[in-house]
Amino acid sequence: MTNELRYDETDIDEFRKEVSAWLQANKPRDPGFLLPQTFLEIGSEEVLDFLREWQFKVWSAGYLGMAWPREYGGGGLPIIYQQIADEEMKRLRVPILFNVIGLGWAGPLIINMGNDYEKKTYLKNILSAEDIWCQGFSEPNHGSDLGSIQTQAKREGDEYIINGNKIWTTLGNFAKYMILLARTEPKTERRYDGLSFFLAPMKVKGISTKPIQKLTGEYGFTETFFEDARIPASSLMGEEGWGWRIAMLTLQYERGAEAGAAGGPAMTPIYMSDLIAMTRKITRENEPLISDPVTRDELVKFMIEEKAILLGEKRANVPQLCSDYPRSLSLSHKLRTSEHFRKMRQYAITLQGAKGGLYVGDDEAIQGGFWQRAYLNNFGITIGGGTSQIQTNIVAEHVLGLPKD
Amino acid sequence: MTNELRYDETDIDEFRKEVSAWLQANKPRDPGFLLPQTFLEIGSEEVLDFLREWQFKVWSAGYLGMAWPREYGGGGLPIIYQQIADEEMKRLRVPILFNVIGLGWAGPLIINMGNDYEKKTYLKNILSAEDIWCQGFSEPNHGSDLGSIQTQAKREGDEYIINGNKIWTTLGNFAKYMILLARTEPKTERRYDGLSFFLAPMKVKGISTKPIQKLTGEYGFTETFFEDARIPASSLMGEEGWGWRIAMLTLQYERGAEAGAAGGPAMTPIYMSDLIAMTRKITRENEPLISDPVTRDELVKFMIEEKAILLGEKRANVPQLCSDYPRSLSLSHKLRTSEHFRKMRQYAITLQGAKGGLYVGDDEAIQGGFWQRAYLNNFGITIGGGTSQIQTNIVAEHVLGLPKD
Amino acid sequence: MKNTNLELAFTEEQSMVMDAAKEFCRENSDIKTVRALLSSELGFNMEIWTKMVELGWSGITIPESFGGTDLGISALIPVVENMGHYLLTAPLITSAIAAQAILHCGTTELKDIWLSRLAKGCIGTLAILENEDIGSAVTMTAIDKGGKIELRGRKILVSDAAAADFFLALCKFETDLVLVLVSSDQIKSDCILERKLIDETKRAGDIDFNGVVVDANAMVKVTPRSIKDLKLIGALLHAAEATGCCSATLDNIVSYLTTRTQFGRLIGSYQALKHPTAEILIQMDSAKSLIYHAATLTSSSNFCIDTEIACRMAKAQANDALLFAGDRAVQFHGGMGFTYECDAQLYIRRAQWAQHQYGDSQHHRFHLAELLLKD
Amino acid sequence: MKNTNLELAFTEEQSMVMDAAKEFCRENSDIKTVRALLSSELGFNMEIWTKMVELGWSGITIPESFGGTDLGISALIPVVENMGHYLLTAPLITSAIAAQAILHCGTTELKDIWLSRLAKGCIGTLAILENEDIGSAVTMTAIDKGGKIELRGRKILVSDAAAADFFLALCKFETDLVLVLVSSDQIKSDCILERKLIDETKRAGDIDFNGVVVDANAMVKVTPRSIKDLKLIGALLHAAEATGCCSATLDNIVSYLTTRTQFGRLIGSYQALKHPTAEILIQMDSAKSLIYHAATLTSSSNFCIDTEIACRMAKAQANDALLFAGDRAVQFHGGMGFTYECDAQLYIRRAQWAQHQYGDSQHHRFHLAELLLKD
Repeated sequence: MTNELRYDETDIDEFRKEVSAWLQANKPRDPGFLLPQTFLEIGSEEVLDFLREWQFKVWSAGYLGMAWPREYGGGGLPIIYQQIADEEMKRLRVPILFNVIGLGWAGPLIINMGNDYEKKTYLKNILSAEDIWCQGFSEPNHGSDLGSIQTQAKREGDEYIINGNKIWTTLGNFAKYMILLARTEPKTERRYDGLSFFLAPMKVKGISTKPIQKLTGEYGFTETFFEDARIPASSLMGEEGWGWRIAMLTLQYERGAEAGAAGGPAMTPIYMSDLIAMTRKITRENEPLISDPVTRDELVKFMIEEKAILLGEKRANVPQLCSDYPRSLSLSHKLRTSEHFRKMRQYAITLQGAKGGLYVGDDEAIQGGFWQRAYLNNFGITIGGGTSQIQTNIVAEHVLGLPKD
Repeated sequence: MTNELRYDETDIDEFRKEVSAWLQANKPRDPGFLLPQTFLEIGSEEVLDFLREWQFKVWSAGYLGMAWPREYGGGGLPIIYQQIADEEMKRLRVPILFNVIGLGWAGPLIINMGNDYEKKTYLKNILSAEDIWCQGFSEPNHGSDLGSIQTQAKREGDEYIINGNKIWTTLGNFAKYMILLARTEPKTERRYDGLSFFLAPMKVKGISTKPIQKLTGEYGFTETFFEDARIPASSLMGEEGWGWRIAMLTLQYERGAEAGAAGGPAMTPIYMSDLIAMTRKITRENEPLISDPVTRDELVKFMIEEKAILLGEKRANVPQLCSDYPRSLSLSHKLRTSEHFRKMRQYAITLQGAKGGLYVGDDEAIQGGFWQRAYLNNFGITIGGGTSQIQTNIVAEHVLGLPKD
Repeated sequence: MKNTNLELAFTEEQSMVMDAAKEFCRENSDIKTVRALLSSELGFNMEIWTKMVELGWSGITIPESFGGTDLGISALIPVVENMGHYLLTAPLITSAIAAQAILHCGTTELKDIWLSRLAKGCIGTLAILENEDIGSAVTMTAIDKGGKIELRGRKILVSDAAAADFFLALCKFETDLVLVLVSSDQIKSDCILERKLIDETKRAGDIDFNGVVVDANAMVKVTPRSIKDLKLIGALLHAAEATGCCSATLDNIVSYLTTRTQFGRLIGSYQALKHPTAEILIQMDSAKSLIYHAATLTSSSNFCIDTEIACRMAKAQANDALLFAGDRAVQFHGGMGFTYECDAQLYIRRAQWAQHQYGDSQHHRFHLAELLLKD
Repeated sequence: MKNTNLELAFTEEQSMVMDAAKEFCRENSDIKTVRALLSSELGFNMEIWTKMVELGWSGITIPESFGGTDLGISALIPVVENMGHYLLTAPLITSAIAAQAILHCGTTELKDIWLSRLAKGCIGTLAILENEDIGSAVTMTAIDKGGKIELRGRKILVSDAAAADFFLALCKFETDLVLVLVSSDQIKSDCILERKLIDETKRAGDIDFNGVVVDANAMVKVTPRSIKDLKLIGALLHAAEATGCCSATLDNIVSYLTTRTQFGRLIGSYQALKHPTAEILIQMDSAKSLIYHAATLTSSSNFCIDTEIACRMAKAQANDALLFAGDRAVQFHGGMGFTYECDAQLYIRRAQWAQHQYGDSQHHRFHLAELLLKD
């Protein structure tokens, strides 16, 4: 990227003020529905349109894709600017920038290894939210084991014919493009070798999606079916057989602007301050819940955990303080945060008294059922991308060197 | 046993009063040292003599071995009497009856399958505590897997020559006899087939013991070494090759008087009432600890767990209330109690403030370091007889039908 | 450990009721039936309720003189436990609590009329909550209006409000606590506001009683003690229902763990799944022991302190067991568990709802501390 | 999440001290050496302490004008962390707290004399506890006796009492709080009663100060605030030592889990052992992040509320991490873990002792709630 560009500390401070002012002035009003906490929670056109408009607005103001090349809709600035914009967006808790697969996966990939045609065709529309992208890695019954992908891509002239099934396609029913991992070589010695990577159009004959209803009752994912779907051969990224390597590469972009993502918060975190705010409005045994000593002790336990997680992100950048287990903080981060969130959100419902039984859609539900939905949706992160059980194995094996199962 | 004898309800009530009165009158005074909670905690002659005297006194009064045959020192009464005596001993928290391997394992075995000589030789002295018994099953490095026993017993004329090592021999340095599991046939198709069972004398040439210091700093176990030790061939119980079957049989006697044991409490349980009594004497933030809401909530959690465990013992006797998982309560009992005790004892130390750092032998330690010792000794039951991890596997596999690892 | 009450009995009658209930619930409430009722108005099938009434379950806690079988709360426990297991919804608990209220607080006249009706399947429901706090004071009032009684106030989260034939509203009358019986035809339909619950098998509504006028004989004076006892019965019945549900949750997990393979092994062979599943069993076993102990005490004694301790322990334990089980059920089903289609969602949602019926765990532990840690 | 202070810095100096400390502790405190000292009178080796003094560690928190290096508490943290890891005992924490007390509360005269001595390895110790409750009020008194000061009272569990060259006793003087400096030669040897600690590597004693008379200039007035700050420093230093010990406990477990086989598999391959071991790492990581955050605040700011929050969080987390690790270390070693010979006992005993140094977790959480949950 544009790391080599110089910048001035004063500029940076000025910039932070500028973006903060803009965000405060332009932060959308309450839309009348619960805003999605993550991009996995967009189940209706209404929500989608709202977020699309917001992303467009942020990009138009110049606060998205700031480090992407100017000729493709980016800002051509040092990444520090995007990082600051991201910090302010998180701090001010504006809505998420929802086109995550485009902004964080496909976009950086195309910048890094795409040809000029691909850059021109895709990048700007990812930023403007005109083109929504989705991801087609997981398949039914294969969990997150990419080696066992069954979807076939068969070359025929200028086209590939795709057959198979993908699952957990976030925004699958809204997306124009999919980053698709499919098998071009049915039999290879190593299971990963036969895979290829496509920037596949979704709106072609033979591709259909079926929304998956989440345990929350809402939508957000689809199952995606390919029945003799024909996509242009030019959709192939790199060469046949490179699929697994490219997929692994895209996973690294996830890590935010530094790694090449266009920026913007992909999720709105829920902090202990939110839970504490909740406890101020609830009554227990005729007293404000916040004055109950047992609840206070539990809240403090969660606050210690939260602070340790946030400080862990800082400590990970101080190598001398990570010398015993250098990969520990980074490899355990997903496990720690997702489990912390799970327990904290579950506890929030427990604290709500009789109103804890109410749900999203009830106007008496505490914060519109925010905590109930947040708890149930949180299983998306304790299950998706490797369950907490698998994450724990990874920590035990890769950090501590404990033997495999 | 003597189940078939008739008894009268009024007699029973009278008997309970009688035994209770006797125990209250004869319960030993504070000996000036911490009494052992279990028979695994006897590390000095002083403690041993004290317990020996107590057992002799209880037996002489007729409250031990009540259901064992009269001709061998028993009472020849229905087991209900022993059960009542046991209940009263537990209720009044008299010292343990320490000769547990004799009373609960060897004794019942000899009554069931011993010959007249064996009955005459061993039974009475088990009850009177004249002969102390120990158990020689476990070997170093083999955990609790009896199939891998290496100790050899080779027949030579009227004797067996024993060579090998046993570990975790409770009372090994004090015992006159050992129930010994050794291999008489080095190579058998099934690993258990070559084992034989002996009522082995300990005080012979070639048998030596080395006390094992526990993590508490105290003693209570030995390692036992056999170097060409010659024991009479008549020590063999049953026939060669019956060892494993007999060992399994003895494990069933453990379950108390009903199963044939002579009776008497083998351990003094520690209840939540003890912990609550402790909290009444401790100060925290200038207030009595018992008035601290967070501590109260924790104590109640433990009390719920304790009550559920005690009620579980009752429910296990109501088959209709165990119809879903008939073996659940019995197979999980050791796991539940030992883990409950571990957590509760650890918590007790946490509650003691600065004095929690004191230990047995310090006269300012709370209750003489009772909780510290109890916590550390408790690992004897979360590790011994199958660790909690193995117990959990047993519950999962044998009750729920989950697959083996 | 002095004087710890460990009574636990199970009678022939309980046993017979248990067998009948298990069979009935299994036959009448398979998961397809449960799911079909999720979007229904009342949440239950009136024909099934009629069958349950015919089996005598609506009269289990009602004396024979009023048409019941007088088997007591302890015999109701195995029924609601099985309803919990099969997620069979019917206003049985709701009406049983109303029956207890009338039985213990009602006048002879009220008993004559309403207990007999309840035994025959009439649906009554207790309206006590005014906000989220089960420990909060009553503010709804009943006022004397020339010999009649006029009500002022509203109650929230009244179970089966839409299906109920009558309500028992807890009010202040001058300085007294009273229960006022209001028949459903005295409430305008727009005064009942159906709530949206996280547990889609259940129904509850808020009721605006403002301006409702009833005869003076519809009001009975009650003591704080009798209201506390009613809440304890409510807690115990919901504990039993929750624990039945917990056992179904466990079955649901075990079934997945013994059939699904990953990385070439049945996933139940991984201790990371296997051991927490054993822990669910242990927690459920605890709840069950405490529930049947409490059930024993409800029949053998008249709500002594031991009964209160038992009911509160049972509810706290049942709450926590089901919360844990529901959470793990979703997690252990992996991607599947994240879908509405997977039954784990039914259990985790029930867990969130159930914990708040007649007191969450912390509420009960707070009161247990008062009872158990006195000087 | 508003205004959350997440400062975390690590200086060159800290880094150099850390490297030196790690090497020193590894070389001078192998387990054999540790075990040999268990039954010694002072619990530490005076030669090792002299070497540590020569390395300048006794003066790390002392200004250069008094012979120290003035690197601050933050530079002491990596030293005590490594001492904790290698179970190296020496009166470093004890004396550092005494140095802080004199630095913040002492008169120029006291500083001149005693800080310079401390920098040179003189051992000072704070005597504050009178019973098990760190939150309890001070009852020991200092009385004016014709210009001299006479002490009445006793203190318990004074760290390194037998080795100390002087004591700083917290007393009431009329209505004021004071620290009184008592040199060890003013205390009769039978007035120091060595206690028996669960952690055999540590030493502490009760001291009977009754009748001790000192000059008036040995007494300084202190504020409750300054005593609180001293306790926070004590908590932070012990948190660092405990977390160092936690990392050794983890190493000890990992080493057993990767070498011991059972049923034909390395036991570390069982998730029932593997996953809790990963949890220990996570808890230890949390403690470490909180400790170095607190260390950063002790140097960058003057004990603001954020510092107090950080120190309390660090100690609570360090306590809990080590308690968990020590407990699992014994359990996971199986039969071996039940012996005195197995090093796991050293760690589980340290855990019990460490949690009570300058406040257990519940104590700190109680005060954190006051700080964090204000209106």
